[in-house]
Amino acid sequence: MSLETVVGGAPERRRWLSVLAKAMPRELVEAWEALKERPTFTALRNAETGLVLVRGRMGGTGDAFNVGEMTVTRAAVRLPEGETGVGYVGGRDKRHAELAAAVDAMMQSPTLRERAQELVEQLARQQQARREAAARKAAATRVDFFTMVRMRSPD
Amino acid sequence: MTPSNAPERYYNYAYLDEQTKRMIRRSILKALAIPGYQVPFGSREMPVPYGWGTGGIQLTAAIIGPEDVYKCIDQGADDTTNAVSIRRFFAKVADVETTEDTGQATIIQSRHRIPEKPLKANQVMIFQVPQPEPLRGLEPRETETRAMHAYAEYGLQYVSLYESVSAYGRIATGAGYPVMIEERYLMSPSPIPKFDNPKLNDSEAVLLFGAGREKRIYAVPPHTTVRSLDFDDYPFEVQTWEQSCALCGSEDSYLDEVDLDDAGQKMFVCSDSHHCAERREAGHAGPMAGHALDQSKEPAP
Amino acid sequence: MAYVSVKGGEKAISNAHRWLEEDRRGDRAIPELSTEQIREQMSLAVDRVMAEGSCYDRDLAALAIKQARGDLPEAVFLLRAYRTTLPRFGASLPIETEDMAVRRRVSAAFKDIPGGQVLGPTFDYTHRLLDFTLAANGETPIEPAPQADEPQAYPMPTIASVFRHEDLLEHEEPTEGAGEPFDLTREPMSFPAGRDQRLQALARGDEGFLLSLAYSSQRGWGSTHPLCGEIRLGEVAVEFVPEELGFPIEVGEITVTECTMLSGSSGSATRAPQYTRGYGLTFGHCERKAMSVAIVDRALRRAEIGERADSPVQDEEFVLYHSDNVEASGFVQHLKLPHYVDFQASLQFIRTLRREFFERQAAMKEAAE
Amino acid sequence: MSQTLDLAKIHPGFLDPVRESQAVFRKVMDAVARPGSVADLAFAVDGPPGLDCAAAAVALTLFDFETPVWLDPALAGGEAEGWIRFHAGCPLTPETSRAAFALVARAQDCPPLSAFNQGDAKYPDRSTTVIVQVAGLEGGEPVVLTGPGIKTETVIAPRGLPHGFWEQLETNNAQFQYGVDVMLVAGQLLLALPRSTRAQIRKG
Repeated sequence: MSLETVVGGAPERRRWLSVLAKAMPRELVEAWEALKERPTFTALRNAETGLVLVRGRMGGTGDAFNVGEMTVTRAAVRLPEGETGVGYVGGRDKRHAELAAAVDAMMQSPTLRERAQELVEQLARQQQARREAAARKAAATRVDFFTMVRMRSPD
Repeated sequence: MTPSNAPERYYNYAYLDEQTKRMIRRSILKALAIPGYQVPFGSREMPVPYGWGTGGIQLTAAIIGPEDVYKCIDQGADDTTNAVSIRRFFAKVADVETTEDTGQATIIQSRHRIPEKPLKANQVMIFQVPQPEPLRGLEPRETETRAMHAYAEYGLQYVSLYESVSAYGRIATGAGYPVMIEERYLMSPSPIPKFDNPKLNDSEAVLLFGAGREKRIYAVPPHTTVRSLDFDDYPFEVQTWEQSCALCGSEDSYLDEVDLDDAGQKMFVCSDSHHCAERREAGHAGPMAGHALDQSKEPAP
Repeated sequence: MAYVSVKGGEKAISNAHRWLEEDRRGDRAIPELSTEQIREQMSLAVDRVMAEGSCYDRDLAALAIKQARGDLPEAVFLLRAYRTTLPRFGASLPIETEDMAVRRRVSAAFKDIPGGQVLGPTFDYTHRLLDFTLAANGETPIEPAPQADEPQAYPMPTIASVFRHEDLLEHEEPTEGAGEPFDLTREPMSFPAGRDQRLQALARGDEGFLLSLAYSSQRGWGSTHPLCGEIRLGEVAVEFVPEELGFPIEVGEITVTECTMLSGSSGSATRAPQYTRGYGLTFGHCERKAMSVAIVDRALRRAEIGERADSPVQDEEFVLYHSDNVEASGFVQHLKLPHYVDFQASLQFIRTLRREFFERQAAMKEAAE
Repeated sequence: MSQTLDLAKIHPGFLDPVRESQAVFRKVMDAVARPGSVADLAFAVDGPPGLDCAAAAVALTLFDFETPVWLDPALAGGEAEGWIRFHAGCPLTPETSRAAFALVARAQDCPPLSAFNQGDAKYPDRSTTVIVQVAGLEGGEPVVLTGPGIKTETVIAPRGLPHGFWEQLETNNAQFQYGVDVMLVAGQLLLALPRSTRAQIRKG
């Protein structure tokens, strides 16, 4: 099953919602406040903190089992033009969820999309940089026994 | 919009969320329909430790309403520390009136005792149960004991009582003495002294039992036959004392022994603190009663 | 002498709480510890509290540790009691540990495996010498960790994928149409337990208890002869399908530790000899715990693999009923509560037996004279 | 999954779900603890067409996503079904043997009690609770109840039960610990007949 069939043609929205969720709350607030014109928004559903039950797979690849829960905060907002957005973010930061929802709504607005897109890309770059720094540190702790190039089948 | 990141002080009425209450309520109804049978339930973590009354607290939270009057006792007394702590909890989370007066209460939560004053039809008695399985001391495996209940195979329990008679000339159990409900389910009455067992039989009140850590709820409806196990030649008998209560003079209540020094001086006083206070107010006095009774009275409401 | 009863409980409790609060703060001349400091500098304590508290939230775990004065089982309890009050939005899709952004991955099975032996931030080869520079006041100078020119490539092959072409190691695939996994937070234990129920119980189980069980297994009490196939630590995304969207989104990243233990199995008439495995997965960086879980998981699979069961670690009722430290701690400590009603019942009995004993002795003495 | 609900047409549920469900539960608990005694749930909610007030109150108090509910086909697809799905969020099941609760709109059409889940030997609590709407709780043939929860005996006389219902209830009681638990409702009134109750038609 391809991702397309799962998400019903929403891979883009799926990506930006993920970027917004994985941003540090502070980064999102700073990026939001740096926007030249910030739209006003009203709550469709007030930010609310709850739990998502996190599942793993037996043996890493098998059937699901429940590992534990994580705190998640969600919000839904509406822009004056009527676009609605949702935010689901790990943790209990309500501002994070509201701003994620606001940016989601902007991304659906023809007039606001460009501005929101820049914000999302900035957050994505910050996340990528963090991830890469960790990957470089990990590589620096790799014990190298052999120097040959390993051949792996392409699948 | 509501302020973001406002500190959250809000807990649902009676602490538990509504879904949890529904789950517990369904379990209570099944427990009443199958008297003495232990209904497994999805016990939740409570803000007091397991073993400290979480089963009783969950039962109370599932049934209590603002019109209830709540009494909580431990060892028969209203002023024992854990009873004070649980009573405060419900005063705070369920906005209920609390009382020490057994006759005034609509819900009585208890650890280890049943009040001396007979219960009434408008009362619900809730027992905190540490170990709901009467057979657990004889068989540690849940898979085994559940099968014994399923097929009413209680021979093991009788063998154990018989062994006690052989060894001591009597049945050795003084508290948590097993009972048979309607001649079908063997049940632990919770660790009440066997002195209280007769109060379970043909009770006017609904009796609910909750074991939070062991995740079991069971019940005895009013007017249900509750028989303490025994043998024809070794009949069930309750504790008696040669002494009377040192404070109120009662000769028929369960007594606590209080050591007064390390030379063997002791006095016996009622375990049921409200029963004792009520008797003293009515003018009864035991051999060691002082006269500053005002201090022991509840402040006027 | 005369006695009256007074009500001392209420006041004593309030005063005890106030003293506790004062003791938690300690010497006021020393600056107060912030929860951020705990979150950042006591991060393995935070991880343990999240794993056993069964609730991933670094800030809440740090707060719990502060409030509990560093008593980790007490902090676990605080976190569990808090989670009872939150609504549940739903369950995530299973996290895919194959896609983990690995910070550490080692295998004891091969000298080198695809992706390499990546040590990550480990205590393993530190010499356990107290570092007195840490005791100095103020900031200790820290050199930033070196970064390689090339970042570690992800996803990193797993021990399972390395074995896959030879079928030497049992491979687990999702079952078509598998039902919802067992959820201990909604249902009481049920026996015989499925592996889903066991793995959930072990993930939230007490590290010390599981460590000792695993150790007992290594020493021969239900030996599983384990070999550490792989340990990996890193970040995975958690995906969740909100009802209103109908498609999965990532709600965040969490740190997890995963361990695969290998045990040989000689097979049967119908089953080729193959390595079987035990699996451990925990929140946070909890390596000792993940390894213990993997060993205990393997021991508990004895029925399915057809092994004898004669040791505690192989007895699922014994293991699962006693692994939760919130339950265990509450029940052991409830012995502090007054028990004088039951004690009075037992005292009466012992006194009677003693009286009868001395009467018998006296009678025997009389008869002898 | 069932079709999308038209929210505009849904009757309201409890105004104050926390307080009302607690008050209803206490009445129902007492009714189950004292079989044959009549609980008056008039303070609760007006159900949608087809559902008696007391049946609606019990549904809101006890049904949720953990309880598969068997709904009388007479209520299927109608307002009552939409109302229950929306307010209780319970899954509906067409199989009587899988239901945690069954809601029978008209007693005359009640499936045999033995068709519902009877529980099993080790878990007799996993049986169906059958809620039956009857014409009235008085005026029918007198039936004598005895058993746990009843001091000596209680006489009830519900109207509109199908022929042979009391024989079915006797069989249900005789197989204790197995069995279904029954609630009879009429308008705002409810009485319970748990499996522990022995019911016999008064002779003469």
